[in-house]
Amino acid sequence: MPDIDQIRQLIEMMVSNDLVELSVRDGETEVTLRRPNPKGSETVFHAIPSYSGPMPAMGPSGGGAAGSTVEEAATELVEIRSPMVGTFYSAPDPESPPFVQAGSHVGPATVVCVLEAMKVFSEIKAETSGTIERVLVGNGEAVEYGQPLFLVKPS
Amino acid sequence: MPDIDQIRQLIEMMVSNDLVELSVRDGETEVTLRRPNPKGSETVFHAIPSYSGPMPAMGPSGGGAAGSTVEEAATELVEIRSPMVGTFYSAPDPESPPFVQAGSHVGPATVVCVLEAMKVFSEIKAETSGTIERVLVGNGEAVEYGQPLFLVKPS
Amino acid sequence: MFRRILIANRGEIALRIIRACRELNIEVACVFSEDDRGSAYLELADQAICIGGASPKESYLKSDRLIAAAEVAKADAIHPGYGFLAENAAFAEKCRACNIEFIGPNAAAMRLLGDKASARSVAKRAKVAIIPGSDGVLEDDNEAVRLAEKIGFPVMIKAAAGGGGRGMRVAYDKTDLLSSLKQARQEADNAFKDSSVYIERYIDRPRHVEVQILADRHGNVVHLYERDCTLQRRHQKLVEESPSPAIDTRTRESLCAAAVKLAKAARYDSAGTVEFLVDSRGRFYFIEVNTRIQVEHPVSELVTRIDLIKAQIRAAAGEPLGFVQKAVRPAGHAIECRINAEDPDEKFRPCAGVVEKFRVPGGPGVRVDTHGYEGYRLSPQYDSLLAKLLVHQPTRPEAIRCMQRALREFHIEPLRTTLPFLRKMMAHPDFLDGNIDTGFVERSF
Amino acid sequence: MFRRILIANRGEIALRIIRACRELNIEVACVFSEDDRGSAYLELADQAICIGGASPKESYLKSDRLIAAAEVAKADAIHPGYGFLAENAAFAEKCRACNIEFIGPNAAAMRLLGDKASARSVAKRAKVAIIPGSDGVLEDDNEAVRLAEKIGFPVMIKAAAGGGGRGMRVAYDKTDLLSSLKQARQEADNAFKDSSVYIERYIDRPRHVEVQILADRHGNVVHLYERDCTLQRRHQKLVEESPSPAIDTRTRESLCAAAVKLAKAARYDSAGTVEFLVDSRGRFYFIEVNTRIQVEHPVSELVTRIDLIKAQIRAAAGEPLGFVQKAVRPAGHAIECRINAEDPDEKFRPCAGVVEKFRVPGGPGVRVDTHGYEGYRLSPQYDSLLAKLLVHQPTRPEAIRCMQRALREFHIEPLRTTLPFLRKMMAHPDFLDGNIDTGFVERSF
Repeated sequence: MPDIDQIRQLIEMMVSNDLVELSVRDGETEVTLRRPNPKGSETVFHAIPSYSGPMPAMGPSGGGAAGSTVEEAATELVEIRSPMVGTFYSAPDPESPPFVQAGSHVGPATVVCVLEAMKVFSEIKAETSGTIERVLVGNGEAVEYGQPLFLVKPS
Repeated sequence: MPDIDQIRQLIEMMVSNDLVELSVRDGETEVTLRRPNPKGSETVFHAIPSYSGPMPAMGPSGGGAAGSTVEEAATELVEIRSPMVGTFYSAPDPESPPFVQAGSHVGPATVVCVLEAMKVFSEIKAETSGTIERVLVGNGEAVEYGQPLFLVKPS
Repeated sequence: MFRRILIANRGEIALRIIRACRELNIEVACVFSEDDRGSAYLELADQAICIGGASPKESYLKSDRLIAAAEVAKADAIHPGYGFLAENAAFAEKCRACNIEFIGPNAAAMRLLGDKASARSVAKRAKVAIIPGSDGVLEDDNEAVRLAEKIGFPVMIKAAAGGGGRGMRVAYDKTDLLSSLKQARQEADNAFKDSSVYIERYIDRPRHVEVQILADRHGNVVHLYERDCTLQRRHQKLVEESPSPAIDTRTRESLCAAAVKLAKAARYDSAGTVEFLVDSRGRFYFIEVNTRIQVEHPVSELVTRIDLIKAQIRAAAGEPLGFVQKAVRPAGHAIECRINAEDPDEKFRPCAGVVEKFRVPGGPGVRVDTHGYEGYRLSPQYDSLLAKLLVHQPTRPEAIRCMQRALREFHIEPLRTTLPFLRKMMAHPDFLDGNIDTGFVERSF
Repeated sequence: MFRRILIANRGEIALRIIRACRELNIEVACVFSEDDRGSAYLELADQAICIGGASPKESYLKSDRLIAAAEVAKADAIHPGYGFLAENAAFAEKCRACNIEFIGPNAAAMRLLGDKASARSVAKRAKVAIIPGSDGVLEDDNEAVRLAEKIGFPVMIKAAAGGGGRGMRVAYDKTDLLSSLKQARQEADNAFKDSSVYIERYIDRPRHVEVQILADRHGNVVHLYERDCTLQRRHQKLVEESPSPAIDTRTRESLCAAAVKLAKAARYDSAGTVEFLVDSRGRFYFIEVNTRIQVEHPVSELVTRIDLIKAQIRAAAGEPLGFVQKAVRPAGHAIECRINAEDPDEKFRPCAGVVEKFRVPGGPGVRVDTHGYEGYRLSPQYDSLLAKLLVHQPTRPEAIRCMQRALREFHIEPLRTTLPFLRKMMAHPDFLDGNIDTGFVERSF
């Protein structure tokens, strides 16, 4: 194993000189470094979700809004996404406990939150069965269309 | 593990000469470097001759001006290039026969043409030995710096 | 003045409004659809909010979602741009009902002028010449025939709610008229969910000349002179210029005065455009009003040095214009070319895809308004306008030469665009002579 | 008028001249070095001619090859741009001896004004205020010391053939003076092959204000008002604007009048710039004349709506100016920012390499002059100017806001540029107040 410091130097040179591949071999010792080809990697449109259906209630598709969470989610978890633009409320009213929280079991008809837009409150249903893995939005936060609200581990 | 400094030097050469790949092997030691193909790969600058000496009389290097001819030439033929901007004359005067033509044998001191600029006529020597394979410029044509004038098959 | 504006639009006009807000020091939020996610202009807004799927029906036309977006963005005004909901009076009222100012005229003026039949009666009252025809919507075919015979064939059939040439037909005789009426109603119904049509005298070889109006909430109305938009293809404008090469000073003055009269009669209180047809003898007829900012507004900005978007925002915020008609002094000649992702060799079929090479012209006298860049993905969901190339020079010949060299510098690949067509246009003797009419493109290409 | 012009320069100024020629309907040939082969601007010329290797000595400075190129291109004039041979009187004469017009002033005026010492005597004759100092080159150190004590320390040492701050030194006392003289002569010798220097009174916290001159071969001379270039770093201009925020109307008028007087005294007959230092009390002193077009010329084009390159070409072709001073009516406020490929965090060290991301601003009031594009390879051989970003707005505050939003839109990667520095500048209270001097950048950053 070559000295870590040398490798660090190699990486620095690689990045500062914008190389995509660097490989060094010396007898038994071999180091190979690779970076993504910068071409087009800055153009953001790769982040556009693959689907473009009318309204994605849920689904493991990689949604732009959720970033890495989604990638991770894509493996096994399922998202519940916002079907609208509005304000997220985790409970029916300030006094009541939240509809669901991490660990809650949900069925397709389970109400998981309400979204308020133009003074109208809409109940959002899970539309899937499983256990809430994570709540992705805080109470009272604004959410946009297609934004993941919950991660659910399907049962 | 080869000396980091050597690698740094390699990278510098690579970047300053705008190479996309560089790999060096020396017995046990081996270094491979790769850079992204520049976006503007359509931009012609790849055609810049690698040398940038004051005046390229000849040389098998792929010269921008000559295009495909050069690629072909690069394999075995040698170019005689214009060291200046001016007008190409294949003969000393309208009455005389051309200095050389396809098939002529030339030595380093053989005059192959004259170039006129600002009323001054300069004799151009072959500066290589071999047989003229092709004359690339017509009598009286304007030539630019570095433009291939003749292809020579070395003897 | 507004603290934060929500832009309920996309593409180049969204970018244009972002620029105006930045310069006015107003915060700006911009909505976007799934298909516009990642567009570079969104990075220039203080906030970008996804409001729905790619199809306009699912996003830019969804009024509730736009207002909800304005609420979560805490915006105190919405700029509709052009197209989509820009001329929808109901949307304007809905915004204002939610205490969000709609940056455009009052709803009454929008309704009055948005419907062509009622717009005609306003013009009549204001003593502005109109094209002889049915006053308002046609009851039935018999009325249409009687009227057509009175006006004299050929007659033009138009959709009352129409625009962009949809639902338009020319009828040369009675039988022609009856079949055309049917088609026109059909088209109008598909396009506007409103099949009502009207007819008017068909003006042969007219020029399309429109007057830019700027008005405030205090009753001040000025005009920013005219734009000549005669170079059209199927009623789609391709090139606009100011001043018009085809009208003399006297015509110009009465044309602009007529537009102001009409705007005042309708109590208009924002930026808008009054469109006229000008016949070969210089007589002009009012045709319609656009109660919004237009694609070609920069032409007037260049000759008057007035920023129309800023002025429109100030007016909506209740500020008085702050200048009088005499202060509007046009200078030089401006031309706009619309660079659309359309294939001129295939009936201007729209093209979509990723822009790989995008080199815009620059230098003196050149203005470019575009949301495009290398790597931009042009969606087939929206209109094909990719860039507006404008030039401003002391005289028309200089402006044309400047446009020629700028068009030569503009490179877009691999998408097909109208660039080659526009290069031909700028070298066409009839255009150089200013000797064209609205039918020129169909006849010549 | 000329039939065909050869451009003996590169980069943005070559592109600027190509654009002017296109608009004047003059054919244009452009030379290039091996390092500039394939640059996009060359595609816009009618002919491109390789004249030598990457190093300027091997190409853009090789007068014989430039003239030979003009001959093979059958050009009847050479435009030298700025830098390289633009102020070389011998080159101008050589061109004209070959019946190729040099687009610039007559050689006598170039020599007279090109040498600072003789330029000072012209100014003196023309009764234009100069900075007290040695009349012409210093014979020896003793003379320098005597003079310095007469003028009063601190004194400024300058190279007679100098420019861009090379060979410039400030001396605060006698010993300081003697060592500085040595260094200055050394630098001057290296930079200009001419070690002669002179000294003058050092003006504390001055502003750099220059007047744009336009003259023809018929004795007509007008000024296009001033440019304030006070925002410099080590005598390298970073930002230029017009009008100057620091001088009043009376100062402006006498400043411009002085510049015209001086130009007439030197029988100047082309475009040129007369540079002044303005002290805190509004007194101005002539410093030097640039007998060429300048990088920042577009600032004056925006406020006067006069195309300087076209005018310069017309004058060289022997055409009279065609307008008088009263016809030059400046309007609005213009600012230019120079976007250089330099790292502001590393003492503005020049950066070279391939431009991968290049997004230029646009929209109202914005002008961009650049030879850059995505894929452009910036050579370390030449200066680091990559783009000139200009704005034109009715007032200075509006111009600054417009510049701020335009700088925000400008994206260049991966090369380091002066963009972040310029963004800071445009938000700096002292710049906003117009309250800076030529030492501002060194003191504040």
